Amino acid sequence: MTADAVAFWCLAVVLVGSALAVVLTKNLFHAVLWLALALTGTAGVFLLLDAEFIAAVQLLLYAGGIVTIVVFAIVVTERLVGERISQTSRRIAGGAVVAGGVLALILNAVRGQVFPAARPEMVGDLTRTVGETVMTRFVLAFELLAVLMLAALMGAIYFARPDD
Amino acid sequence: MGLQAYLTLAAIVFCIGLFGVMTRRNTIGILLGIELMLNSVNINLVAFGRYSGDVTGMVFTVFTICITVAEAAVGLAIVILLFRVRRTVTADHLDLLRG
Amino acid sequence: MMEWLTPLIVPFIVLNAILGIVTYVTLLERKFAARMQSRVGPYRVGPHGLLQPIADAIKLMMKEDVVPTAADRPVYNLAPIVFLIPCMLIFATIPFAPGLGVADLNIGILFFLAVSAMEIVGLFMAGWGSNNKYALLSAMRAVNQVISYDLPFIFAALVPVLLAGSLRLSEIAVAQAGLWFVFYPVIGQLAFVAFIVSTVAAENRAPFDILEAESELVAGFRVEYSGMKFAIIQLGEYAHVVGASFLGALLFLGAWAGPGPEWLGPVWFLVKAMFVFLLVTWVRWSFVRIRVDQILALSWKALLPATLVLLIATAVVVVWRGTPGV
Amino acid sequence: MAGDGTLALAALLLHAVAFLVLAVAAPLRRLGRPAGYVSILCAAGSLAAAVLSWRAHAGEAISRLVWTWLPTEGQTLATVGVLADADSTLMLTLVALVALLVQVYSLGYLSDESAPALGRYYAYQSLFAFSMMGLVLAPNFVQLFICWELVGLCSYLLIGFWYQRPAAARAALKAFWITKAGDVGFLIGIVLLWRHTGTFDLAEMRVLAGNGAIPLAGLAVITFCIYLGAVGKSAQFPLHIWLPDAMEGPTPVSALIHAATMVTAGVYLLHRTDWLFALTPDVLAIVVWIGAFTALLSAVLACVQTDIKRVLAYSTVSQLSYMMAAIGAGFSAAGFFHLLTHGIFKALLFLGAGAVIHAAHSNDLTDMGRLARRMPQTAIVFTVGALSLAGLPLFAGFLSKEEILGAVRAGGFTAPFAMLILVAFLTAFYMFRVVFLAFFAEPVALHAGAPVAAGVGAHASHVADAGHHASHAAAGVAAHEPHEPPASMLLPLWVLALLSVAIGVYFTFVHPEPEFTSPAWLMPVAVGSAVAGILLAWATYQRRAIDAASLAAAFGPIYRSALARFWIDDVFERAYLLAILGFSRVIGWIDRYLVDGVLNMLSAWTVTAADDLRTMQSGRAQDYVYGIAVGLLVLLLWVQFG
Repeated sequence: MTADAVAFWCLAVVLVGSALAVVLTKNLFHAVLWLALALTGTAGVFLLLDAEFIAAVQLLLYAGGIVTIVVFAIVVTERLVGERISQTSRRIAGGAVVAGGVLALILNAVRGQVFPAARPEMVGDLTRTVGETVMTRFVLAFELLAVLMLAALMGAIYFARPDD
Repeated sequence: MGLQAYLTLAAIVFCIGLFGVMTRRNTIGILLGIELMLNSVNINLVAFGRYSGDVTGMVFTVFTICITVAEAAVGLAIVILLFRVRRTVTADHLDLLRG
Repeated sequence: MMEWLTPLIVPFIVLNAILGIVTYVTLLERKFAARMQSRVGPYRVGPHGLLQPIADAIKLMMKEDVVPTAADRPVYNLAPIVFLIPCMLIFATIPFAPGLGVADLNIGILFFLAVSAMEIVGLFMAGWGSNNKYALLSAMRAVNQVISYDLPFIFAALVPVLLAGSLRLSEIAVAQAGLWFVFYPVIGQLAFVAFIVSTVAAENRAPFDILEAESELVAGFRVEYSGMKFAIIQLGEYAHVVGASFLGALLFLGAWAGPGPEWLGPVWFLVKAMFVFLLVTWVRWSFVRIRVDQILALSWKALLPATLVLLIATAVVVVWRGTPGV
Repeated sequence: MAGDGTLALAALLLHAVAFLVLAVAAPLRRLGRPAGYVSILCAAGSLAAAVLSWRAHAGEAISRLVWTWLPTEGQTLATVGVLADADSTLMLTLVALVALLVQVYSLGYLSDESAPALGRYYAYQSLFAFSMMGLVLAPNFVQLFICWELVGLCSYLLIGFWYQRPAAARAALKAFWITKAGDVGFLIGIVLLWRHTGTFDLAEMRVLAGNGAIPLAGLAVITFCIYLGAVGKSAQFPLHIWLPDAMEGPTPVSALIHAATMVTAGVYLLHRTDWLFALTPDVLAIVVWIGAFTALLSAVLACVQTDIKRVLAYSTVSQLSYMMAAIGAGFSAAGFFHLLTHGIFKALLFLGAGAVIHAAHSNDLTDMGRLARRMPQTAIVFTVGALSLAGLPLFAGFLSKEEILGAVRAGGFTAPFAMLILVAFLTAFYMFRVVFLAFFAEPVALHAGAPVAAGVGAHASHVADAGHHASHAAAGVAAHEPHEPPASMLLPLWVLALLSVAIGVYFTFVHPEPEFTSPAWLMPVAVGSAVAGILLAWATYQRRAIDAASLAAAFGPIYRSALARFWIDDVFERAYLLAILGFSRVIGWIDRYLVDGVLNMLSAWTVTAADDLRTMQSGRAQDYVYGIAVGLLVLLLWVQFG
């Protein structure tokens, strides 16, 4: 087993374990912390795929940003300190069957295909290439994204404004 | 590790997220499931990009992450607003659209 | 043998050096604050109080470790560690001299920012896990403040990145061989000021220390911690400040550049970092605490637009000059 | 250094900087006057840069400074940048000059505004100046169109500056939509032209036109479409109706946007692309006829207005049509020349009118009279402007107006030429009607025996700027005394007046080389008709030797139709109502009896079916996710095993 494979298996265990914990724990706050771990694990997977830039963005925005706002939402929607927040699940059996079925069929589809086993050599600085591609080939998508972000920002402000 | 391993991992995480979205009672819990699903899609994008030697996958991962952040911000704003109006974040109670 | 040992030895040395520096930085701050208030500061333990930090550490280790009954135990216990790890990881990409660093990533500064953003998770875990109103309020305030000041901090830090044309910290340092970015006309000074202000805020230090405002919140999110866990949180906080000081020295003050032989580089770097640290400390001991809304208004209404405009102006300057670099 | 267009770019960007600073730094903007100082400072710098740039490009020198924009795979779709040559830098200087003067003037004129409103005003002003300069310097049609729309937006914002007033809000909307109607044509024209020639770039296109490489088939449609844009912006018949209503904006805005710069954009566009229009003489003939007709129509309308700003607005329409006529006749330089001189003296007239409104707290001529005693300086500069507009020798409008008349005649358009001569007479008449009524004659209201205060009160409620100053009037109507405006308003007035005279004197002695020959009788006829107009106005309104009412009666039908604005606005309204309502009726019938009939039947079935199915719709988002997941499962099964 190479170092890569070891790292992959460790990350896979962490990722799947924490993902399961996210959907199964009763304590909502703990679920969010597990999500943070899952997101950090994903950043590790990105590192394995030589995408350092994506990994950093993942940490910065997802793990730093989303986790914080989720926590915020929990605190705002529950009483500040009081009883433990617990959340229950329903239709667990049905959900498990459907999700498991989808998983099995996807895996079946993945197994049937022939994929390249080796990674092609990436030339040059990947971060720089990503940046240049964003600014040239996908500049339109990039600008649309900026508009979307603006709209989301204004929408969030609109929702969160105090009642008049 | 081949591409297959990454795809399998992403599929597992995706289905776990799907399970969470279907079963959680708390709206915030549903959002957590959605985050997991989106995250697994990102793994797919980056893995495909890396194994085909094309940066498009990574570029779109950056885009997805940004969109997800926007989605989370708006989604949580809605949750907070819902809580303010209805005093609950249990998804079952939010059924104004019932036919 | 050496091939696989080297990647372990360097981090080991760096880690211990950082721990030493962080420990003694507390003494430096106390002495500095004492001078500002016409006191002497720690003087008893060792000559001129030089052994004081060690005495403090021993004292904290000996203390009883109290866990509140109502605490969320796993979260409460994990919080100091989760808090400390990012604070130590930020040193990973800082090159202390040409070639001397743990990992000189090509996205070095982004890594720094991303990892320091993770610190908030540990902080919130501490506030939540304590199951104490003061701690939770303090953690909420901290989240508010860190979210608000992350953006100006990033924008200010991106100005040197634009000027140097690289995200790699060593290249940013090298790019200042001709002119330290703090001396870059207009842009450099403004960015440095914005950097210092947002550093002070992001470190939750006075005048932005509402999260531990002792008159309202006792001691903030660490109110329930004692003994070794308290020591770890304290260590993490100071490590973060020192890390930010190193980053400031690297981004604006030319890193290891200085007169004398090459091996003096790390020393110069340390001196500059301590200069930045003292600057932050000076602010801390000079101003009164301001209100939450003032803090937020300062960030969103003044600092954020200003740094954004500064960033755009820098981009224009760089494009105008044709090539990045001084 | 100046030869490479950098200075022109600097002139452009200074305004952009001012706008960005004011837009981003909200605290500064809310301070009001300091925001104005920032804007004025940038405008002054811009003027200096523009003048230097003009000096550098006075000859044949042309400089292009472009950056690629919208790079698509393989090629560049468009560029942004500046194209500086003699014409564009001259226009740039005019824009910079008037913008600066208007901004200085506004400090005094809008001194009653609240500080945030004033800051907003200056932000708009800077944005406008930036967009206008971008339009003037545009090297291609894309940038030109974008700036074209931007100035339209600024016009909308500034007309609606007092947006609390319904009339202003309506006028802003009207201006926006009517110019948009022309802009649609313009946009279609640009795109068609791109398909026709394969480029947006003006310089490249000009080379193509010079080589005869532009196919003529279908070109007339394209140039007509482009002309439609100019019709909207430069207020040509039948889209001229927005300009008089635009007077709801503050007077300095009218001076800058609706007299000197934005409305001339259409003329400038045609001048800029005259080599293109030269290929389609039919369209040019349309331009002349519409120009002459609009000139006459609006001159008649100007004669019956009692609102001082509306007189000037119709006069602007009339003068713009003059320029259009010259361009249509094939001598666009004459039209451009008149554009420049008109820009100076019309700005002067508007600012002068603003000073009068500022003093009299009313827009209405009947509320004024003998103001020359109270405000002699304003009277002098306003008269200078009126003389320039009438086109008397030694004043700015003289040579340019004569050039236009000569151009139209040289182009072989006899009937339009005669109409324009008549317009020259009418122009002098209505301008001096204003001069006499406002500054020299006894107040009309006193004549009629009505108290002045009642007149002020009655008009203040519905007249644009008067409302703005109504607070003054309400404070003490009876004790109110008209007075000279403050220095910040007088200074621009004097600068413009001196410039008008200087230009007039210079061109009376230094005749530029004309592109055509005019007969010797042309100048006496032109000057003579102007003088006749002035004399008629003097006799009617100063001496009252001719009774104004009987004069009106003599032209009975025309007078009455002019009072009703020739029913053009009504026609628009009716046509709009008729078309929309008629169409709606037809659609309504179809909808009610055909579509609904079928639907009612279907819906009756649907309702019963839905009642049974509605239990499926739980309203809980998760149930739907569950459904989607099951659907996905089925789909996967079908794909893999089906």
